[in-house]
Amino acid sequence: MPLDVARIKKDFPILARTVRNEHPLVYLDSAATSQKPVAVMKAESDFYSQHNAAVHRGAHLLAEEATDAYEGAREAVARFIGAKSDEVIFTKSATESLNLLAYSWGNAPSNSRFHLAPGDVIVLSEAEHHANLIPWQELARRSGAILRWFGVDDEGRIDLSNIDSIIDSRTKIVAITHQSNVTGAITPLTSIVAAARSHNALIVLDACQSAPHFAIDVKELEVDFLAFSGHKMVGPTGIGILWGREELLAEMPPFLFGGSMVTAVTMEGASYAAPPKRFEAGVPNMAQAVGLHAAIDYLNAVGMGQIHEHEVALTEYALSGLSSIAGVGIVGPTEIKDRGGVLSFTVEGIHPHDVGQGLDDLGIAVRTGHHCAWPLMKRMGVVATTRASLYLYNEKSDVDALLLGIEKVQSFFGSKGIGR
Amino acid sequence: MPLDVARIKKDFPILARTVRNEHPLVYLDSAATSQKPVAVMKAESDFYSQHNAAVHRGAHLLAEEATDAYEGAREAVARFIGAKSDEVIFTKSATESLNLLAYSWGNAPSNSRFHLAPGDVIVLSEAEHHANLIPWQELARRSGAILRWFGVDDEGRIDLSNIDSIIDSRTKIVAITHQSNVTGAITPLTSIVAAARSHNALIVLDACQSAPHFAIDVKELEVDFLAFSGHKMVGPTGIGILWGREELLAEMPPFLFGGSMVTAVTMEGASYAAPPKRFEAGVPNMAQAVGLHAAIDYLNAVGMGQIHEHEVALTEYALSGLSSIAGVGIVGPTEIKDRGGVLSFTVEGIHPHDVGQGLDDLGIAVRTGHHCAWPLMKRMGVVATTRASLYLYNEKSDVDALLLGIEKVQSFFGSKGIGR
Amino acid sequence: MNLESLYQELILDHYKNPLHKGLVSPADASVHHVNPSCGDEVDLNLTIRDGEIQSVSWDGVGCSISQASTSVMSDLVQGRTVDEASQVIDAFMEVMQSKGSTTGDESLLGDAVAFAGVSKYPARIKCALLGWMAFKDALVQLGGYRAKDSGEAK
Amino acid sequence: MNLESLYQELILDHYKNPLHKGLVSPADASVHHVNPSCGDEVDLNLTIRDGEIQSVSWDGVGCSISQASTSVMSDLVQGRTVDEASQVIDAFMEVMQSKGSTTGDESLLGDAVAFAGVSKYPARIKCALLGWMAFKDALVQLGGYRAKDSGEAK
Ligand SMILES: Cc1ncc(COP(=O)(O)O)c(C=O)c1O
Ligand SMILES: Cc1ncc(COP(=O)(O)O)c(C=O)c1O
Repeated sequence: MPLDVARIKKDFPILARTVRNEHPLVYLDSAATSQKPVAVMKAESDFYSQHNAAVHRGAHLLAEEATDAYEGAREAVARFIGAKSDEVIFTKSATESLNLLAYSWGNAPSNSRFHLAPGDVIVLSEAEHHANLIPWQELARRSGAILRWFGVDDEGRIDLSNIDSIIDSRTKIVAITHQSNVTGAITPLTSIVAAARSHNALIVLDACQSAPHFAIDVKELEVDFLAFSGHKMVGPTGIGILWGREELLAEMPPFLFGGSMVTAVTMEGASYAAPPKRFEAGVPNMAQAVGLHAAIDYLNAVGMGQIHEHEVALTEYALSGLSSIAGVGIVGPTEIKDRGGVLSFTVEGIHPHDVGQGLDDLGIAVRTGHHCAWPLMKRMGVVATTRASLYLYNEKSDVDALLLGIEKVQSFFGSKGIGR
Repeated sequence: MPLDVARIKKDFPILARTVRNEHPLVYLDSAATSQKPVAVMKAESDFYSQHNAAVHRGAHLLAEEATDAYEGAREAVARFIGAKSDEVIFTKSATESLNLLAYSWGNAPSNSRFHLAPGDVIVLSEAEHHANLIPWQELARRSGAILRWFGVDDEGRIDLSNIDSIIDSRTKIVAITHQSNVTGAITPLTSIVAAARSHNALIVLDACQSAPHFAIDVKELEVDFLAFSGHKMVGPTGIGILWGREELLAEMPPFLFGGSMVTAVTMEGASYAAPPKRFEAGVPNMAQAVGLHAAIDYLNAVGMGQIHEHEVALTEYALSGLSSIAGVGIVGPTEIKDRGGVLSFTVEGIHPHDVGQGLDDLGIAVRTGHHCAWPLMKRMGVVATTRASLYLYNEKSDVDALLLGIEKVQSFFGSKGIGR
Repeated sequence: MNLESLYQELILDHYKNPLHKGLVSPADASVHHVNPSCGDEVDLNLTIRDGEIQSVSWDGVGCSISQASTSVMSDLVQGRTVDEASQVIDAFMEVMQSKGSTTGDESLLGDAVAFAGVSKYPARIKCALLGWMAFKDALVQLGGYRAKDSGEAK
Repeated sequence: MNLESLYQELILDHYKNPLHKGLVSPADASVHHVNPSCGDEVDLNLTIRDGEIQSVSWDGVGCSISQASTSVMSDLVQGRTVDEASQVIDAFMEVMQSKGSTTGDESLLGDAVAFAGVSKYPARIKCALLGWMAFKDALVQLGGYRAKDSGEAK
């Protein structure tokens, strides 16, 4: 059954607004951040209007209710990814989730399995977002570990041909994206997981661009850690998720230090609580957790399977449309197999900034630039791209607007002797 | 002119609700987290309904509007504390703000003024919240620095008698609370600042319990860094502030690594943007910044001076009321001079948990426990206290309810032969 | 006031006159537990002979609920077999997690059923469990605790 | 389409036929600037003789705005005194920060007034400034730039 996108759109007030020159908004920038349904805004303001109090801290009714709401959100996230509740840590963003790992492991004493010694290897890929790249560069710098990375092919797909020399006995960590935020390419996890497992390396998956778009089960993925952001999955800003295997979290040193993550404190030192509390210092982002719960309920009500199918169909449509415009080059896989609805492209002779400006003028919101994946851009031989990204609230008419928009941009600049 | 508290209360929907046994809510737990006016909730949902997009990233209209809203919030915070806009960094909480400093300085190379060498001294006080204690313990552990701390007297006031042996030429950092979240005591900053300045030490002020309650000007305070949380000042959860002097931030290494905080990135390394961006990796907590802006507008409209006067009067009233109940002991200064509206107390023979439970049963929300200030509790000779804390929306009737409630708790337990 | 149902006479009696308070030494196992949310503490000594709890004694500071609960627990398990004691722990934990939906089996829990009302107050459950968790920990240390289900202590 | 006012003929002409593009060496100062939000880059060489800009040349990749703006700038400052060039930079910066409220002084800015429309698009201001910031940086390196006010470059 196809999604009733017209109905879904009604849940997202911003999609009813007009932008430049009274054009209706065509929002194609969900890979940067998604829009929010009324249910999410309402969940947050209901929390503030009815239950707001510091969780885990007070002995009064509001504190109990706030704690229930906050822990209920944790359970919802756990169910969403097939995990146990105590394995879910709330952070402010996927960026914090990934930094949490890098700092925690940097804090690990030498007898810990998380400790990195000089010469230990951290494996990444050339397709990483800066958030899953720079924290590891810095951990390597601090610990003396070495970075290695998978290259990508001309379509942006991770190249596994030299996997045996990349993941070897010195490899301690493999941190990799599930789906590229530039090319939409989905990572071939099975062989990477198998190789990492066989060398006992920890596997960190950046699920920012996958968890919002198709059903994920951490047990099936067989990874050790998973990071993603609420704001890319119709949830609020200011909340991220870190999932980790129970037995690993249990051994991990804390990252942020402060209230609610301790068992005892003196002026000289402190001892730390069990996960997830150990990793959630201070009064947490309670309203955002509650909003994320509402977002997950919303996605589940629509159905993650349905959303995925819808996006696959729309992406196919967009791929074929883009391919048929002369002068447009897709940066990423041109076939739907193992790719999501992130569509980067170039327009011959017209710089992405100028393309984006022209589309914006028509009410079409896309992103231009390097998409926080500078090494990947270099590898793909471009300085920047224009990127359109799809979500459950997009429909064929949005893609049509994009295609027509590109042609209009081409003819505008073409009439000035630029492009073709 | 006294505050029109009845009108203010109307702005906070939660204050109209009833709790256990249909009792109207008497909220006396604002030191843990404050309640939120409708204006704050509306600002967040307006942002999501009209302007939501990833800031600093897109070339489209929504991205521009979102950036304006986010940077507008930064300017509002800067004005609120008498700072420059680029000196204001958004974090998720005061806890993160303080950890940011400790980690950034831990990342500083040996030629940096932020670098700590073994034997360097970090000065704290016995009155610190865990959030301004444990990050420094951990920095000391990592760097070989030594912790020293001011003691407190029997009223919980910081004892400056040995200041010359505490802050000396080896002192690199003085991190201290502006107002205790347990005793309400306000720190005598002038001599501490003078001593720290004379030894060229960095001064970090934990303003969690001061910035929400009276006007602050960083230039007058003459400190170097200031940390506080949005959720304690009628703002949203999930946002904290770190202010730092421009010339110091300019030299500080980053903390969280990821998108939007770089100038260039290769697989091997990255170079970092100027502050504040350098310290705000990833898609930020945009809606929370916007909500904080609305909170600041709200506080300014009421007037920080008015709020302070109101709280002073109410605190005096509460102090005299508490003192007049036999068996009640105030943990903290009993006079209004240099203290805020945080009132910790004990009830003879009745454990704070049982006091809190009894008050909760009457609809009175207080906090019980160690208030994340374990060393201070030990120093004050108590395992836990009951804490009532006041804010702009509290009035005499709330204090009266508390006083009557304590007497009811005493008579309930007294009738069972417990307490007096 | 509606506190009567929470603070039953039996609880307050144990609070005023706690049983087995005062540490008996030497013991096979000594544990120290803290309630991190309030700082309440309990020390507990345990001695087992021939699979039977020979002595549980304790000391500590805390609220009426934690003190009374530790008192009731220490009296309840005295003289029982390790297996019975494990069962009692599991049964009490279940009541505590029930959010007020069960009062527990009085034949197994004895006076401890008086704490059923606590399960409606999430912030107090840790108080009621403080001594019990210390006892369980001591049992585990002596290899005595048998979890009801999978065999894994949780 | 409403792009005409942003992409004026003059801008697109400079884009198609940029002036002073191609680095002239040797130079007194060489700088490399990047627009971190898109990765666009510019290299710029500057030579000063007797307080006058003797040669500004540049190379780089970027959008029409950044390329044209760099072209216009390099032609505009050629042959001017260092003080005049500083004034031109300040005037252009002011226009860019004006959010469309001023078109700037044509007698000072010449062709650069064509970029006034850019100031309405915050995301593009950095594009328009890329070459200018590189030039200013080179001037500062040679001790030449004089800020209008306090004497401090900002
Ligand atoms: C004095 C003081 N410092 C730091 C904090 C930590 O603030 P947050 O939990 O919002 O990070 C608090 C509040 O919990 C506090 O009262
Ligand atoms: C693949 C990928 N990883 C990490 C991130 C960082 O997420 P956030 O900015 O929400 O922390 C993003 C999005 O910006 C992303 O697309």
